[in-house]
Amino acid sequence: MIRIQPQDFDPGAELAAFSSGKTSVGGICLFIGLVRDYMGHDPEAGSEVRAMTLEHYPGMTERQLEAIEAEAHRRWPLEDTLVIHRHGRLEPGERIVLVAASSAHRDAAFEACRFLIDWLKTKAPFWKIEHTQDGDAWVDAKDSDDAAAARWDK
Amino acid sequence: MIRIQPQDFDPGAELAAFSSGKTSVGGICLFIGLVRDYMGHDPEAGSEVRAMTLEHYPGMTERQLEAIEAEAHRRWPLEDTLVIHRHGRLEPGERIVLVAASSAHRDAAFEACRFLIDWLKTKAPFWKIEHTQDGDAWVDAKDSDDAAAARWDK
Amino acid sequence: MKVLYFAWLKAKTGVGEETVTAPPGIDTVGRLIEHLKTLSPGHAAAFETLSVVRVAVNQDYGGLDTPVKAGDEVAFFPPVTGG
Amino acid sequence: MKVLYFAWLKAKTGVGEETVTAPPGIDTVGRLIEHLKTLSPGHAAAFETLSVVRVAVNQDYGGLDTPVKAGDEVAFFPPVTGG
Repeated sequence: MIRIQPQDFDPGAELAAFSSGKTSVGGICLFIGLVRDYMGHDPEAGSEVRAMTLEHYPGMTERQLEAIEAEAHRRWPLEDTLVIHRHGRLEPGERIVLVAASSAHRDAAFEACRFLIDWLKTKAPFWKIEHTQDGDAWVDAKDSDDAAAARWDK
Repeated sequence: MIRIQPQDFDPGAELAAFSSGKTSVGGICLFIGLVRDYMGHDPEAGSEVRAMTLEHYPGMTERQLEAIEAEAHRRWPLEDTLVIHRHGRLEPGERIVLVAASSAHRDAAFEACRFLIDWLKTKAPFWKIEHTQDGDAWVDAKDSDDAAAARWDK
Repeated sequence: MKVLYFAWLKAKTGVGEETVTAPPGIDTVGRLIEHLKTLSPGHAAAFETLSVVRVAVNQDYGGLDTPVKAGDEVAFFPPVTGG
Repeated sequence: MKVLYFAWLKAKTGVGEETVTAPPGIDTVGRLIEHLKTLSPGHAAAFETLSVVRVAVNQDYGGLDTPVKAGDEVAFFPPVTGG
């Protein structure tokens, strides 16, 4: 399932609904991405991020995420998948994204969950602008994200 | 943190407590293992599992899990880790284990989470006995678990 | 056709969405970009460095050679940074 | 020393925990096993196939050559199957 929304979500409630009553599921892997309070990779070097705003492309976002989800089901024997992604203004510590995959086997759950977030990061049309004391700055795409997604090319 | 207990846990409450108020955390990876209702890898071939009982070695379990957790922190830049493992009688669909890792970066969170469950599966002294209509049977260790753990040897 | 701009391409062009009636012969993304660059200095600036511009035609990723025609939805944006 | 058995080793020996006063010269896990096998037919059966028996001395994994001495806690069990 795909959900794009400005409001926060309750990971516990999502997880409970995701795993309930499936006696063929052996494992659930879940990833939550959060807003950090500094720019870039180095907390010492990066300016303090006071908030960020996530813009997206309504319509294409759903279309791309559904394609990513379908690809995960094609590659692994999954019971279920879930992607929730927020947009709008977010402050440090807030949840941005949740991805989850369940399967009879833990390797499939782990692999699919990581695949979902890796592909989402390079294919889903979201853009972050960070608000710092020095002004607003669009976040640059990271080579490490391209490399992470490229792991799954085949 | 390590917890060994017979009672169930609330993954939502655990997750909320695990992630609360850390603005330096970029990602949380969480895995939950559940009791399946069939023996082995093939739902068609495996006898129906009505319940299982998990025996453990009190004292050594905590000691080994603490060592596994310390090793994860040595290998990756983690904010926090959590391992909860139940023992006693469990029915299909019930939660057995939760492992979680949080980090500034998602790769570290994913890798550490998978490392924790892989090592736990081959080093933590738990043994499963499955209760089926044909009687009780101790679960054999899986070569695939040894292979999964061996990935982390270095 | 409908042309959309996101993130800093929206800031540079000054528009989020515009209806463009392309002259005859505008049948690929590359040719459409050449036309769009003539619309305003902001448009020209937005398309100055094409290596950092991504395009989607009818909500699927495309490239400079992707065909476009009247009625299409064409979106321009920087590399994505969600998740 | 204190000797513990888990899972099917407990079922075969018929005991979960026993205090063993080993004869002189029992200074390794391997020699301890030879002694334990003499305690009962169940003990002998439990140690019949050593390839499926794991050992921990004072709660750390060991092998046949691991030293043991009076006061140690020695545990025997099958390969683990938790998680």
